[in-house]
Amino acid sequence: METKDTTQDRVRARDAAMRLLNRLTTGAAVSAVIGVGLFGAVSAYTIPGTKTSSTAVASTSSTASSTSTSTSSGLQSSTTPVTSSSSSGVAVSGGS
Amino acid sequence: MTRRFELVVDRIKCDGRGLCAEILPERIRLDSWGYPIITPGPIPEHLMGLAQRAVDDCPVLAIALRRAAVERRKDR
Amino acid sequence: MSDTLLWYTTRGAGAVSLVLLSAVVVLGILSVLRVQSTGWPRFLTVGLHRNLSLMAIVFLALHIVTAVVDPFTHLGWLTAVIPFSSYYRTFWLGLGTIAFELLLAIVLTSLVRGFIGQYAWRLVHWLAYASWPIAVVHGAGTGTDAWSAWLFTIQAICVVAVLAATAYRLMAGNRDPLASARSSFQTAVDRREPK
Amino acid sequence: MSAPQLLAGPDPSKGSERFAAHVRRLGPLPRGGPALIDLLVRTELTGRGGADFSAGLKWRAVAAASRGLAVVVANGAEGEPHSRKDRVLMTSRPHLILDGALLAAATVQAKQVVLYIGEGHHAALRSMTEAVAERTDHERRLIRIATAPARYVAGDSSATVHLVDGGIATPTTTPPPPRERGVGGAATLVQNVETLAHVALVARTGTATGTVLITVAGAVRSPGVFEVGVGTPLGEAVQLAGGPSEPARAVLLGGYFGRWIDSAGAWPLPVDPIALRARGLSLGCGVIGLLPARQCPVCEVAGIMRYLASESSAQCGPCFFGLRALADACTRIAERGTDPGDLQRLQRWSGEVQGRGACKHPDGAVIFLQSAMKTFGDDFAHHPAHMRRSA
Repeated sequence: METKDTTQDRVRARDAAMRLLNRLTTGAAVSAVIGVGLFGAVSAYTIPGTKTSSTAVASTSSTASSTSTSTSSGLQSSTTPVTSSSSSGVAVSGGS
Repeated sequence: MTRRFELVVDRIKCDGRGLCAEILPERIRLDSWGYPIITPGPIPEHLMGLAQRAVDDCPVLAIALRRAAVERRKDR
Repeated sequence: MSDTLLWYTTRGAGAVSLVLLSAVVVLGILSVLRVQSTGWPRFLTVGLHRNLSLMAIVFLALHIVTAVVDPFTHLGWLTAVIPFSSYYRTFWLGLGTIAFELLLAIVLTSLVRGFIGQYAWRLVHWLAYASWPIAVVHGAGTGTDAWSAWLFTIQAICVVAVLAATAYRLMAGNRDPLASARSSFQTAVDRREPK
Repeated sequence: MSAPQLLAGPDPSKGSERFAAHVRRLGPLPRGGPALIDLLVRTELTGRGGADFSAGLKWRAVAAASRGLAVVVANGAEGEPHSRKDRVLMTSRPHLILDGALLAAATVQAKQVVLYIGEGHHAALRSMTEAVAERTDHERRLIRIATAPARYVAGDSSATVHLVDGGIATPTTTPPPPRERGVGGAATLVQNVETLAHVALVARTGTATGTVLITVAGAVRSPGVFEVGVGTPLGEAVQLAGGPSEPARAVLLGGYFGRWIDSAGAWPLPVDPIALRARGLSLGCGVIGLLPARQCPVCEVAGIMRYLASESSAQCGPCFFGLRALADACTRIAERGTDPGDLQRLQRWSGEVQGRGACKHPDGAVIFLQSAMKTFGDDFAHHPAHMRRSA
């Protein structure tokens, strides 16, 4: 059974599996990063809920830098459901 | 003198998962029942990384790298 | 950085962590079951199990840091360490803290498995079966939108996958081919007093 | 032939020699110490449990690692099916064994002596227990008795340590060997009871005893235990048992871990542990078994292989599965006749099993099988299908 496989066959199988492991891991990492953005956006879209008031409070108190101001303003607009889909795009690029 | 290492298996701990032979086929093959047979002798430098990986990945910690002792050759 | 972004990142990272942890649990069970095929050697299962668990730690860190930094909830760093210490959703957050600490114990002992020995490592590793359900309950209880269709779907898939794997494991029994012969021989030569 | 040493004195079959008679006959026990180790090395006393390891070297290793905490285990498990010599010695000369064990304890600075006796050896257990009761308070406090399960591997030195320590007589992983780390983590001297009895005499006389105990079994007129001079031809030793009861085909020398020798070649061999080692043979535990010519060697070997397979402690995969596979292949040849594929498998599997257990059980079984296939080569190659009934 096993004895038919030469060492070289098994080395090749090992190397292929190692490459597959690296690809799967990298794929998982990329998907996870995208997933953070995606799920974050989805949650922003579905339940703004109590957060509407807190965002208003936070935006006045936060020490936002100039670059993130645009991001935050983009997200703040997401409090209205219509623009939330575009805001998710911002969140993804910001996350990755 | 560089440090030479060899692989040793704890036969009682080993339960034949076979990961070591998959990871390091250059030095480990499986017997007819799925238990590892180690090629005796020190591990060449270029295989040390994979040997360490075989040690780390063993689910039951049954395989280890030991400093190769030429005079201790009789107990395998 | 806006607290709103933080808030959404917290939830996004939380959901991703749940998916990763579920995958880790399923892979762990598959490795115990010695699942393999041509092109999928057993070390691939173990390697993926390890890589994804480390990845889960990273995303959990993101989940926790963004939650703590978020000024709205006023969690403070102690909440990340001491269970049930927050004023905000005390119970549900406390579960999250516990799940994370259990997971940390599992990962840290795995990193030093060679030093603490197989027996201690295995004992701690059984905590996975506690950590994961606590994490699921934490997610269901804390997420404001827990029962929104999206998150519910993710959680359902995770729960079904882990339950299926667990059931498979329970049915498959011990996959060590020596287990029964070994234990019956040991019984035959066991002369310990209490019996 | 040299006079008996261990079994000198009253008739061994008359029961155990009492302490007073023992001291009257042999005099008081000399002191142990480093000089005794040198004496043991010089007299080339080897272990009589089967491994033929130098007693002096083993004592030296334990003494070096002792730090006053060592343990001495007098091994009287005698799990070898045909061996009787340890039991005969324990039932007839218990004080000789105690002398040797106490000398060992003094020499390696041990804090405890364990008498490890097969739990089915009732007469031996009684004899040793009574003998201990005759000793001084100090000696009695030092000694305890542990009983060994009646299994083949229970006599393995790591298994004796495991039983004394953890109550389970299964072998454990070596290295480290018991002489470095044994009972309670302390250096442990596991020594066969016959070896210790020799020590008791060597320490008194300063010279080698020059004898060994053997068990002659199988096709002989009066099987039993005999003390013969080292170097006695095997044929002469067999004569002590009344000679062969019928024409003998072969001799199994050293028990089930031993080797088969064609009877023609066996008779001139010297009963001498060191000389036999030099010829690639071993006296082992001293069993000399005669296989009668009318009996089929293949069927005999298959039966013993099945026994050895069933005695694997199932801790190491290659031993458990390998010995089973070997025994099954032997049984197939015995029952259904020779199959070239099975012969090839026997060779391949023997190679895969040897050296791959925590203890020497698989190695012993493979040595036994390989010598059988060499000695009975023709029988294995042309075995008819005749053992239909499964034993």
